[in-house]
Amino acid sequence: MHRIARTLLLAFLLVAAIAPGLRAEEPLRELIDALGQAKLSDMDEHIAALAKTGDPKVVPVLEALGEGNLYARKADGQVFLTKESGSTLSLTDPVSGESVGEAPKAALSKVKVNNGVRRAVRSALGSLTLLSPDRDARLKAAQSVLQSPNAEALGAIEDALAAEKDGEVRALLEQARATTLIISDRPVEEKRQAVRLLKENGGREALSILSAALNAADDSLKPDIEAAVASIEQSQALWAAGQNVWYGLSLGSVLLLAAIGLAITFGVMGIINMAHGEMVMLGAYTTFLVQEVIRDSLPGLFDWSLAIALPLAFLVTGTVGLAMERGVIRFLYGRPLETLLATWGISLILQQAVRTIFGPTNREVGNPSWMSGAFELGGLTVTWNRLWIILFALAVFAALLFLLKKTPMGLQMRAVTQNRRMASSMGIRTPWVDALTFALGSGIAGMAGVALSQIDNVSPNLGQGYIIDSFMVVVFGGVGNLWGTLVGAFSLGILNKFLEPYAGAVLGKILVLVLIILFIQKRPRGLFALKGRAVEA
Amino acid sequence: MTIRARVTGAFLAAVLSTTAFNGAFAADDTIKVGILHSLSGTMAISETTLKDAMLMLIEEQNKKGGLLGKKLEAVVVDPASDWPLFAEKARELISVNKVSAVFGCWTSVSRKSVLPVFEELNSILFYPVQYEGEESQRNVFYTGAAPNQQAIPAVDYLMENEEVERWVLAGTDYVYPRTTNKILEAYLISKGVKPEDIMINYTPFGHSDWQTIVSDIKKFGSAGKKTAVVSTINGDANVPFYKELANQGIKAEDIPVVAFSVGEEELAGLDTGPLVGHLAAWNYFQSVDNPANAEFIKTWKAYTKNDKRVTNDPMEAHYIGFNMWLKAVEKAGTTDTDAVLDAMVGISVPNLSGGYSTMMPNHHITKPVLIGEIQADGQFETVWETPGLVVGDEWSDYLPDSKDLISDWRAPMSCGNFNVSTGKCGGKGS
Amino acid sequence: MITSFLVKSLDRTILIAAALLLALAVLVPALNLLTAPDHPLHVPTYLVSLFGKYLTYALLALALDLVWGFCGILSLGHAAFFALGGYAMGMYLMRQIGARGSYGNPLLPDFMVFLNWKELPWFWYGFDMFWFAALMVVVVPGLIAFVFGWFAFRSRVNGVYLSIITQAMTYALLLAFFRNDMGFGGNNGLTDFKDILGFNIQADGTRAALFAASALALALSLVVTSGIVRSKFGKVLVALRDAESRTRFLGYRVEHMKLFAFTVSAMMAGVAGALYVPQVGIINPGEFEPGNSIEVVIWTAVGGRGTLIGPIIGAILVNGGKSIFTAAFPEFWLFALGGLFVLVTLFLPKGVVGTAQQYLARRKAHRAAERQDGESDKEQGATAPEAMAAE
Amino acid sequence: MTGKKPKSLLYLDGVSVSFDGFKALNSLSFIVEPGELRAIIGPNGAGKTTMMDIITGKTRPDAGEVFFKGDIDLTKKDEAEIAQLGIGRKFQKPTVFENHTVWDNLELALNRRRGVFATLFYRITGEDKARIEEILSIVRLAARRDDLAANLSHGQKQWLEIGMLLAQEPELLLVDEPVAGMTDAETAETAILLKEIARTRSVVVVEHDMGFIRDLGVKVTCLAEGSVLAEGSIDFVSNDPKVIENYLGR
Repeated sequence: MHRIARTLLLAFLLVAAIAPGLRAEEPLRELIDALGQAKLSDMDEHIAALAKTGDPKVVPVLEALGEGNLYARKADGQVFLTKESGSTLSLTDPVSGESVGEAPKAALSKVKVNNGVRRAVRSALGSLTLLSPDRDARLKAAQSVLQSPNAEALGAIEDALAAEKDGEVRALLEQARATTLIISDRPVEEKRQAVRLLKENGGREALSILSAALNAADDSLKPDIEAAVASIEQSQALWAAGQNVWYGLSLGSVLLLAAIGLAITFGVMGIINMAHGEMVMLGAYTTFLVQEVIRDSLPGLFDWSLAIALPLAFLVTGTVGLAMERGVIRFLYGRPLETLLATWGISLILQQAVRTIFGPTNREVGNPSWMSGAFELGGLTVTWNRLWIILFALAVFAALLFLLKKTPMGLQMRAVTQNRRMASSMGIRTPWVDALTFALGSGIAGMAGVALSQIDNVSPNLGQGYIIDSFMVVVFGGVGNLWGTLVGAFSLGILNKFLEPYAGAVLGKILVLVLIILFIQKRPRGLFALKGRAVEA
Repeated sequence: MTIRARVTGAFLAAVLSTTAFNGAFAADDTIKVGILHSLSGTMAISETTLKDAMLMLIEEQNKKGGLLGKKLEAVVVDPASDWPLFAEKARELISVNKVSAVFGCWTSVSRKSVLPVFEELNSILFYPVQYEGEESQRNVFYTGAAPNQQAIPAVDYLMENEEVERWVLAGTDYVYPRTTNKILEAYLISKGVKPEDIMINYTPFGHSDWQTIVSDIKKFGSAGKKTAVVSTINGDANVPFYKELANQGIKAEDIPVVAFSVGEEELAGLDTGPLVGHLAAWNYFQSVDNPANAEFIKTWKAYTKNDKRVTNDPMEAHYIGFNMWLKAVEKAGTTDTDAVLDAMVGISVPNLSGGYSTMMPNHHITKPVLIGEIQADGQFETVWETPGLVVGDEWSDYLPDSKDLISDWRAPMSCGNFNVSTGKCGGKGS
Repeated sequence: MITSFLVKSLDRTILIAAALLLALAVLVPALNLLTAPDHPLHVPTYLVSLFGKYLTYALLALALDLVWGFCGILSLGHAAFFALGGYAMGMYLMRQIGARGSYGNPLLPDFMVFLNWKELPWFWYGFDMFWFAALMVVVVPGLIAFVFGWFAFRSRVNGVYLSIITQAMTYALLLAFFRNDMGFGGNNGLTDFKDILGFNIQADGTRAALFAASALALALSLVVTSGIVRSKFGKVLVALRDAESRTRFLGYRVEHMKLFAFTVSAMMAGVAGALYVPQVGIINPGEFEPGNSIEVVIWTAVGGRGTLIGPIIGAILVNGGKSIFTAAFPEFWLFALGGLFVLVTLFLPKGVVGTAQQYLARRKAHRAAERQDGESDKEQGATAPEAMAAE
Repeated sequence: MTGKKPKSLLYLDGVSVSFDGFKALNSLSFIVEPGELRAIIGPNGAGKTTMMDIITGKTRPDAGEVFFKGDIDLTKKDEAEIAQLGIGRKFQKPTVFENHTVWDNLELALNRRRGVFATLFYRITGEDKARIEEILSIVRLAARRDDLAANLSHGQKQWLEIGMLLAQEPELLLVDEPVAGMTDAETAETAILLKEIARTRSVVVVEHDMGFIRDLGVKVTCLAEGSVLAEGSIDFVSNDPKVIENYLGR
């Protein structure tokens, strides 16, 4: 019965969509204009009414509503789709779809939206576009009906499923159907199948749906749902361990990035470089500047902003490092503890300079699209920015290792740090090698800043947050050993993430520090210490 | 040895001469106003704006002819986010620079640090930031929100409009979140929320790795009940927190986050696109549409010569506090502390959200409470507003030990923590 | 034995410095309390507190100098001992508030009441008695330093490794004290003190007395440190600073020597912290900030490490500068401070006092050389403590 | 345990140690009798210094026994304990306390109680003064007693260090290249000094200078690749074909 009625309705809607002329325009305009007058609490009904018309013109209206681009003219209450251009809005008539000129913002009032409205829009749009000819639109629609299940949409989903050919969309629709079915008034047997499907697919959303359905479920269905919940929870727990490793790797990669420049300036050159954090900060600010320029003049290049910022950050911080070395540090070789004082002073100056130039507040650094969002890998949620940062950290490490071990420049650097006098008597220009090594360390810190700007504040205090952790990593790994820094960073990261769920973030961190202190008792020269008498002589 | 004596001598001379130098300005032709906000260190990020706002307000007032026929003069010092230094600088402002009132502090600890100084030297502090309450001091006027002016209405909103049943109370581990969460927990339980539907989580200052916590929130939110996060996460940690939320795909429509420490200024450092719909509860938003606010924003942008500068709630609090002080001084006819303290209670001035704020006898003010949703342009859109003004409640009714306390600084009670059940004023011995 | 120790410690410079401090201890309070506010010689209470604070900083710097300047242990965690002493004193002051807190609870401090603590944690017992608190002021930092040092020195953790783990120690303590669950008031710390030994903590008389106590403590510590440094033990410290292995092969238990110096130094820092807290009126975890410990190192370096007067001068100079600059150039003072550190390391590597001593010594040597018809080619400059810095 | 152990002052048997895979000592056995003066030669990397490190407790052996005075197991003790037992050591590079005067250097080395409190309340006695004066004259530094050690010449530093070892009154003295960088005259005098010292105690000298070893005229042990290559009089050892191939011949 139901099915026939719905098919009829659908057919009618399709016809309506193909032949707009058949429907009177005026009721639609009335419905749309009503949005302008509605209270937030009544919006649901208005949206439902709009959706019920099935008119394809409703789609852009609802989209604009969800994005906050729907405005009502104060004078007559007419509602328009708008696009912002400076202090005016360009208006589009929602019914005719034609542009009707511009109007100052003050003459219009925005149709208010809140989360509830957005949810209603999402669900309405979902069922409206399930049959759209555009595959991407259908995919999005399937996602949104899955995310906000609504028992009334079940019929539409099933119809769409019957017509759908695309595999990915189908899979989503199957899930959406199961999800919706559970909260609908279908027979228990069908629900049981849906539960089974959800159980097989697993995942957090399924868990959420199933636990929500548990209370209202039929008694005969309850054991099925409980079993499904238990099974999903079990597999989630397993995945959680993997997720922890992932988080640990990700934290480790941040530590590695923060520490790797220091592994050169402190580890290799022996300068207790307290201004290291500020180099990271300068790198982040370079990213901010690059993005600022791109936003103003070349918005199309935004996705490339990080790629542009990387070499620039390297250059900027490398130059600052070079200036630091030539201006101050070269007078302090052989007095490492005094480098601590001087670089501390420099770090104060750099912080205050940035504060004076850019202001004390956080600056906005956006994520390019390829660094936003996450994907699912089995039961793991992998966020793109973390993945890229891990890869980037490893790439920087590999490049640095190559530079130090395989190039003449690296050979000279190692020669100078191991035996300055010998190196200089062999014709190596030690002062320049020193300066370049320091610039290299600083430049790498700047590149780390580009990456860290993606996950942290870009503020004058940015560097202060990383300096202590960086020293811990380098010392834990063993001063002067790049591999030690790598292993140190990742093991501290993973350790931290495994302690965190049990001890909490604060206690976890304290425990890690205590473990580092104890570890240094056991191995006074870190993880990868050089042994033998040469070291202690 | 001689070197030491010489250096010490020179130094003493330097200190004395600067103090004398500052003192020389303490002539009678200006009224001095102290500004005690950190311009360096971790809190500079929030407090520098307030210093600029105060300088602007003072400049504007001077354009209008000053106060009591005298020009106002701002005295700015930098307590450098160093709490004991706050006390030292407060003492310097009051006893060396002889300021008539001080506008300053952000963190609770900085306020706690200067309290004894204001008490001892009998001066006036205007404190502009939302805080945990549980305090009412004779020399301090609290122009920011008390928990009942921010947290409780926000929770009410979520319960009524979003039908939230499960709550994550996430905060930075310090006094404001601890107290607010204690109050909220008691409040939620009184509203019938089960303890297992409340998750409380604390993180250290400047926490930057939110992966585990965000995934815990996701997990907590997948129990089939509508879940919301009430965030008392402090300034700096918010950016990575929101970035992680956005990246792990937590949308406001699914798990909304309502924050009490995230304003326009904090959003300016974020790409707000993915955050649209998350909420904040304040007493003022820049987006509030009325002429007074439009004027204020215009003046602010002109003063900072930056069209992108935003205004925020603590700035409005300073705006209210400053105007209240002006009015009280005019009423008293003097800047004398005791006279101004007496004149302050009952003073009413327009606020920027379209109404009036009044100084209550407990030294807290009346304010409207606004709930706003984050928009893509970094502003908030008000989605809900209390029907009337809310009086700041210094001693929470939801904490067992403070529900019997009230504060009234008018004679004859003149007490900041009067216990109505014992009939005694605390802090005066038993 | 004790007398020989004292006699040795009192060389002329130390004697004069100690005497000067004692004079200050009497004179400043007298000028503050006995002269009218408009008297030209009147010292305002503001300055009394300020200088009282500097003196406690000076004591902290002196404590650091004992381990860094004379023993070569660069502690980047000395502010932790200072803060621990401060907390011990703060706990006493909190207990003195008694029922005068906002909630009128006779036992629990306010912050515990509103966070719903039901009873006083065990470690708060005893702090209502001054003698116990005073004991804890030295025992707690001393004990932590002893345990920490016992492990670190026994395992021969040296140089930067040692510096970094002291930093880890203060950082861990910082995080721990930030936790409200620890029962030390979290971020707000301990504040709102009322009285000390029955005297109102805000009264001018009490402030003057605290100033005098700080000056006395500093004078006493100066004499004691001088005694330590000039004893054979002190010579061993310098010896192990310059050539640790050699000292071991002479049969000295280097780890014991270091441990003793480290513990004594931590106790001095604790005393400094205890005197600091009542004068500034607050103690909170911010004092554990690793940056604070680095600042102490900087005061010592600016004044002159390895000299006894240097750290005192350095602490007063830097903090005085900070006080003046933060008021005079609130937006730019960090440039001045940062610049100062860079310039001092570049141009006064031995600090103010060290450079002056070097100058005097060179002049003396020069005169001596003239008398002895310029016989030897001395390199006065090459003997500085930085030889050990290369470790 | 062999019967020889109780009589000998120092007894090493089968001592091995390796650093990161490199075998610095390879089952080394070595005995020093009371009152003996012994010279050790060997190419670089033969394990001479490592052997000294093991005797003085700086390095722990991976395997093998080290006994002092018959039954004191040195592998269980650290440097300070071993020094207090009466083993003194002179480094390859002269190591004196540069920021102390010559007098203070000797005072510090003096064989007195070395605890924290003993040193803290130490007061110099007439006896101690006399002993320091005596050593000062032995090492010919009496005129420079108040100068900083840093200002001494290289040879004087070597002598000061020997003086410090004398002050330490050890039963066994390990001396690593005592004449490196000395003039010929100084070298000859040092040989005389060492022989004098060896009259009251055992001395082990590591040297490259064959002339100096000839001057000493004592039993010689030649090490190579971590074990003993040959032992005997200087003439015997220097004619050993293995020694020539490994060391002298190159």
